[in-house]
Amino acid sequence: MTPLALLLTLSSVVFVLGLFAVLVRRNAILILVGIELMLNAGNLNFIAFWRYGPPDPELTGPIFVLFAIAIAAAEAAVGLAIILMVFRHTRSTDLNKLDSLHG
Amino acid sequence: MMLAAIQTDESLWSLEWLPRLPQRLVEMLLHKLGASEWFVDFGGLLAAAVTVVAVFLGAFALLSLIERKTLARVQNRIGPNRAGWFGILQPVADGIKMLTKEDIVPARAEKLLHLLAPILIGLPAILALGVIPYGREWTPVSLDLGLLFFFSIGALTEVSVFMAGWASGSKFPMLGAMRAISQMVSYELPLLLSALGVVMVTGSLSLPEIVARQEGYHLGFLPAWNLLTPWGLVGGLVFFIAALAESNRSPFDLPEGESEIVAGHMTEYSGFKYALFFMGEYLGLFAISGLGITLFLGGWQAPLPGLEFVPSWIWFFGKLALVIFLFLWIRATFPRLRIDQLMRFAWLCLIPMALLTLPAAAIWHFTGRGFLSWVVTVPLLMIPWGILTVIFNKRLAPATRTYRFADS
Amino acid sequence: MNQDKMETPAAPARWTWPGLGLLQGLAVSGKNFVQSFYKKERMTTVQYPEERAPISPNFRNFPFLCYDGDDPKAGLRCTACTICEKECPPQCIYIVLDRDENGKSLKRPKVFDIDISVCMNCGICAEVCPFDSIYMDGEYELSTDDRFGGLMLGLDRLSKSADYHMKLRPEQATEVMERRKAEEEKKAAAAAAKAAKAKADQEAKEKAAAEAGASGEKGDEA
Amino acid sequence: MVEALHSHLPALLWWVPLLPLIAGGVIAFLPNRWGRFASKLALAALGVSCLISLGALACSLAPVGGKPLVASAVPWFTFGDSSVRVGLLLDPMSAGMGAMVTFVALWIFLFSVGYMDKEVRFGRFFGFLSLFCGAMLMVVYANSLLLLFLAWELVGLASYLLIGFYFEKPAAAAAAQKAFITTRVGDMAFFLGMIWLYRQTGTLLFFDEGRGLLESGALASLAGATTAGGLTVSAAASLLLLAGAMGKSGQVPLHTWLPDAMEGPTPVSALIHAATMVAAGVFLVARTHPLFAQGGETGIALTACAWIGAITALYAALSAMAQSDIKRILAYSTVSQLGFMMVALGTGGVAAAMFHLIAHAFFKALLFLSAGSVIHGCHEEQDIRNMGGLRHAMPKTFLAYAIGMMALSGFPFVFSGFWSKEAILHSAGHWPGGKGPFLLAATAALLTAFYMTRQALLVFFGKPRVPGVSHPHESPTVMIVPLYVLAAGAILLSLIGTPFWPWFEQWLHGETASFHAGALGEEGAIGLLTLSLVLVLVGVGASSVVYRNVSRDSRAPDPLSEKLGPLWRFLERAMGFDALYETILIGPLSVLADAVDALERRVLVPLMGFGESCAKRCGRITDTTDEAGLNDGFDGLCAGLQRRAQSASDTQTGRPQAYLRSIGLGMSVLFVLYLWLRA
Amino acid sequence: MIALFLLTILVLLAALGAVWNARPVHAALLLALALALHAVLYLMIGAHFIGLVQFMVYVGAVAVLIVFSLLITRPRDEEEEIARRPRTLGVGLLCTLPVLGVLLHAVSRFADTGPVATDAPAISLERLGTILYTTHAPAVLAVAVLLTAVMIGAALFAREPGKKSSVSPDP
Repeated sequence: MTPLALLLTLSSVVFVLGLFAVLVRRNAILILVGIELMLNAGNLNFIAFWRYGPPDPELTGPIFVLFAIAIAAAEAAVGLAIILMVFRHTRSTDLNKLDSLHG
Repeated sequence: MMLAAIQTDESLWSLEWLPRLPQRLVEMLLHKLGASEWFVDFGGLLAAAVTVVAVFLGAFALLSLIERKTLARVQNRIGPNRAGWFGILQPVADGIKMLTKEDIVPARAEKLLHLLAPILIGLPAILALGVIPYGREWTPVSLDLGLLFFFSIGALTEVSVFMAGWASGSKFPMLGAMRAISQMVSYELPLLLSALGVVMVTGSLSLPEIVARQEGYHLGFLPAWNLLTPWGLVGGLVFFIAALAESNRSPFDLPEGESEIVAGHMTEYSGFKYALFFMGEYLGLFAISGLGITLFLGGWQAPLPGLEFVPSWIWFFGKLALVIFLFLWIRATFPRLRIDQLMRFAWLCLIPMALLTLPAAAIWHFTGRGFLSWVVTVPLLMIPWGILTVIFNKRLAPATRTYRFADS
Repeated sequence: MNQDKMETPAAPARWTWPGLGLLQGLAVSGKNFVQSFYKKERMTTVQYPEERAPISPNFRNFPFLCYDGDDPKAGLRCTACTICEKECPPQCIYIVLDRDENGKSLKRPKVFDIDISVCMNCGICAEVCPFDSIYMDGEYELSTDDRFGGLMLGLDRLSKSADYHMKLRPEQATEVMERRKAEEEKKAAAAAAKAAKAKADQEAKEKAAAEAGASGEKGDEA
Repeated sequence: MVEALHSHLPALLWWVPLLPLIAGGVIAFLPNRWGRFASKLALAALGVSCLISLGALACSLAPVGGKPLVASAVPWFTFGDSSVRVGLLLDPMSAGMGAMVTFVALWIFLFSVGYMDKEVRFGRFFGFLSLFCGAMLMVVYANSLLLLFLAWELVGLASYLLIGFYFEKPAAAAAAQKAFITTRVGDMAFFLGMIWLYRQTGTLLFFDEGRGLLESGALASLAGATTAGGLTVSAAASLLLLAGAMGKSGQVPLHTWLPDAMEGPTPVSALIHAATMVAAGVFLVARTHPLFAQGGETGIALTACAWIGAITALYAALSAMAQSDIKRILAYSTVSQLGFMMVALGTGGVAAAMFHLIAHAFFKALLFLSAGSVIHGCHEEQDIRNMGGLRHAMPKTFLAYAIGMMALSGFPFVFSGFWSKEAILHSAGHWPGGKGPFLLAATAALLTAFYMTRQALLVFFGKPRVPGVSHPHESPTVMIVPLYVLAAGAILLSLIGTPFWPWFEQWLHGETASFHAGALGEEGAIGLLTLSLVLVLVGVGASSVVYRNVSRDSRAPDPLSEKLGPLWRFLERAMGFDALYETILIGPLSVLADAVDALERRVLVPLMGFGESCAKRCGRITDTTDEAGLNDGFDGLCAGLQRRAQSASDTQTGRPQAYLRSIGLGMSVLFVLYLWLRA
Repeated sequence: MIALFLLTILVLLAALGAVWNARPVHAALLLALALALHAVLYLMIGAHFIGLVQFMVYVGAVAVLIVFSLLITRPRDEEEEIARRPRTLGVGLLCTLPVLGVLLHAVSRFADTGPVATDAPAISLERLGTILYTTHAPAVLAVAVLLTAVMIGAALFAREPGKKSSVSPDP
């Protein structure tokens, strides 16, 4: 079990947990929690490959992770702002109540 | 064995070696006991950590006394002089009181989080203290990402404040936590930005490097500290004000505004946990002012050319005393700010000025740091500051009171 | 109501150096801090238990009973006339007249209690007391841990010597003393006069008797 | 100072035409209220360009040996790989002409400030004037035929605008249109000539370091090529250019617009129809003279030019005699003088033609302006039969008019008109191509003297005939000063043109001016001088005899008309050219227009009607079939589809998580498939 | 290697808690813990800069943000959440397990190949900085613009509709 394999399994499991949260949770904010987990899993992969994978002088892995972190923060901010606006409108963050876009 | 422990290259009398003494002793001991290599290092680091904590706990105790003494003096009182000679044992008395007080945990509190919060408050402060270079030879842990480490650890305080507020279950801590976090978040920005100026000029994030870069003297007697440069002055001012807000002190101590919401997020704590909160706050104060000193006041650099022979850590702690005294002085004079004034001050005044220091520093750096750069950067900073204050004065000036019945 | 004056525009905020107010504030507190170290008149703290601030003459706390001479029971001026008991607004004074074995009033209180938890130190008892016996005391260290009896001051605690009174409130005490001395002398004089007169009568009587005697003697001598 | 100017002359030269143009443009935007400012702006612009052109003139004084002083070429626009270049040219001819145009225009501007001050559209007038001056200067200094043609059109536009300045008067509007269209006919020929030259030589620049049109290489190629009729290309092109010049300068077939152009205000007639615009045609021919001369002295181009000039001169002189409007006389006299210049060009006297052109500009402008101040004085009265005896009422105007009249009719020795006309007769006389043009020119010269004296007598001498023209008043000084300046010009110019010191001619050919006393010695010179002298005297004498009792009643017929009778009326209607054109041109055209209109109304409209009706009928057919057959069937189909769609849309529950789960399910099916396939 | 293994266990536990915990605030705090552990993982691996930035951004800002919004919306439905647990678990697993299958399959197939670098190639700050601002300068600018837009956007979203947040305290 090389450290790289260990990290990759960890990141895939965390990714799946995140996906599970997104699919199962009814509260919109906790879905955001799921999304954060999935993003972090992705970052972990990058760093794992940067560290244990083939050497890359251009540091593309860490740079990508930096950008991913920045954008994840932005995404979380906007997501929460929207959720709060929806909450102010419908007094609830339960996702299933927001199904007016049905067929 | 003692001499061996000291073995510094400088002369014996420079006392530079003093702070490192315990760490050296432990390493020697472990070495003697034939411990494995990494265990020796680990022991050494542990010793360093213990010295740092010991020094700053002592300082914390001293500070709690000095704070009450200075506040008293400002109000023409004498301050605690009962416990011990001139009140010296007052901190011990407080400590005993805190310990003996009954540690009440509210029924609706989240037991685990309620306990975890005070620990998490103290943790970042101590970690931060580990990074600051105290003397020419003594930086407990010299990281090349020292500054970044300091600020990321600082981010932990917000989570712990929230935990303290939320875990207590009742309304007042919740409100206090909300206010504290919003204040801390909006004041972290100017703190970071003003520090950025220094990073940009020195070119590295490691604190010892920043201090080393402030070596030397201009015109013979002016030390080359960052504070004595135009952008450094404004950056330092912003840093100092943001530091005040970060550590919830004096004009910004809204979160635990005694008069309104009892003790903010610390309401439901008593006894030792309350003491932990205080320790956390004061250590945070030490850490942030230590950082301020390294960034702007030239860390352990001597103020005047002739004074190099004095051990460098003396300068550091001297300046620390000075800065802390300034904190106390401000606490003694200024009234508390309202939440909206506090927010507006951060977003409309501090952040623009902090942002301004960056180009000013760049220009200052690229115009050769000499007289010309002064001439260029000073107006660049003064004019917006003038405009900002004019706006502030005009917009926030209290309207003269108009009476409905009495003729004004 | 001056309606027109209301609309006067707010006085334009005078332009001051930005941040000057803060510095002035610091300057004031700094001055206080520095001067507190060398300016005596600034440091007014009194280290209480060791030093005590002198109380001002017309400070009044709970009342005390005054006695002349040095024997509290004998020299007690109070004659248990219970005027103070009746006048006391919160009725916190309780007096029992001292009677000898056959019920004759001895004109002094057997029991004189003041419940200081009720007394509001209004000083009316001192005003109304005809016998200059009850005055307001200056002592303030009356805390006690006995909630029940501790706050009921009996005769033993209340009675204090006249020279304590003199020490407590010199001019009031002296004025009282002079008044009393004057009365004393007047009484003495009156007594003396009465005595003299009695003596004179007696002498007249004796003389008469003597005369009678003399007459008698004279008579009998004669 | 000259050397300093010399160095950045090419750039400065551009400003000469551009400044008036810019001023014109700016004035166009100014509201009428700002009339005064507009006039000052126009004057200032023209003054500066006049200074520059005088400076250019000073530079070109030093003889440069025939090579042009400045021949700049700036790429204007490129299409494909070839690019069209335009530029300015400064050589003695254009310098002289430019200086003359700006100088005369400047004084005419000053005059019109006084003349037009009551005019409500004061600013507009000066806008058009400066536009015209800019265009004219562009024509003068142009180094490329294309630029010249462009300015040519601009000049035509300006003249249209200025003639039709009082557009509320229908006559003025019609005159403006007539001027524009007739010059347009000439310009069409000019355009064709230009295109032909461009196709042949590939360039339109006159002087372009050897490759230019007027340089030997191009000329040779032009002369070499021959067209269908055996005519060399250069001859054909120059004939076309000549036609363009005839249109613009009012030669015989295309001259009818010039007399009618008198409808415009007098300064306009003075500037445009006396000095500058009409001279543009002559200038064009003078500029492209090397092209004309390719066919040799008696080549087809030059002979045509000479004969047309001669015929026009005689014709215009005759018709001028019979005119009664003070300005129409001057108009016809301009046409005849232009005829003279054409004769000079035809017979090879380019220098004589140019000298006569410049001189004519001065005294004809002088005559027009004095006529203007007469009209101004007589409160807009233009018919000379109603005037008379004005020399007492308007002494200053009379003096200026007299100088102008004497210069025009060629009084000897003192006046430039005499010398220029003598030079023309001289070159006409020596023309190898025959004596015809010489004879016609001579008679025209005689008649010129005749009608000018007639006009002078009728207007200024005798007693005021019509009481209506009540007490004429003298014009204000702002109008008198230009008159005297022009009069001085008319006199002083004679100094540079006498045979004894032909400075102008030598300057034009780039030789150094030299004084040769033996001019009189040349054979025939004396004879020529005496001839022209005699002509003038005979003209004046005959006229004074015919009109000796000038104070007769204005309604009485003209004395000459009694003698000539029907011939007089024929001359009065300018030999009926207008009627001629009316019949041969306008008549057939209007007939054609009526025919087309009738065709359209009677034939096309019914045709359209038929088409519309059959469209309506087939519309009804399709509607019925559609209604019955297709709809019901189609509706059934739609209903079925909709039901199925409804069931499909139910799956879209709107809940995002449901969608994500279905994705997850799909993923699992895919994964299973993937494993099964790979195994 | 052992430390790494230990840390993965911790991260998994924290993530599981964040996903499965009934009480929302606990879930959020566990998320903060998971992200912190991720940061520690990066530090251990040797990406110091990334670790510290991750710690600062996620634990400092995002976790606090999530927790804050939880406070404001104060979800109440723990009981109901627990009630519908069995059904959601089934559906959730059904949809996510294949994804896990694919990922693990890919990891297993990959694990055996590729050179394994032993010592951690340190990220030197200058190197990172230069790369960031030379080759990736446009990306950095784009992200900067994005972040400002987000800040302004979020502020606008959060503003009470209609109520103008007047800067000067109206008298």
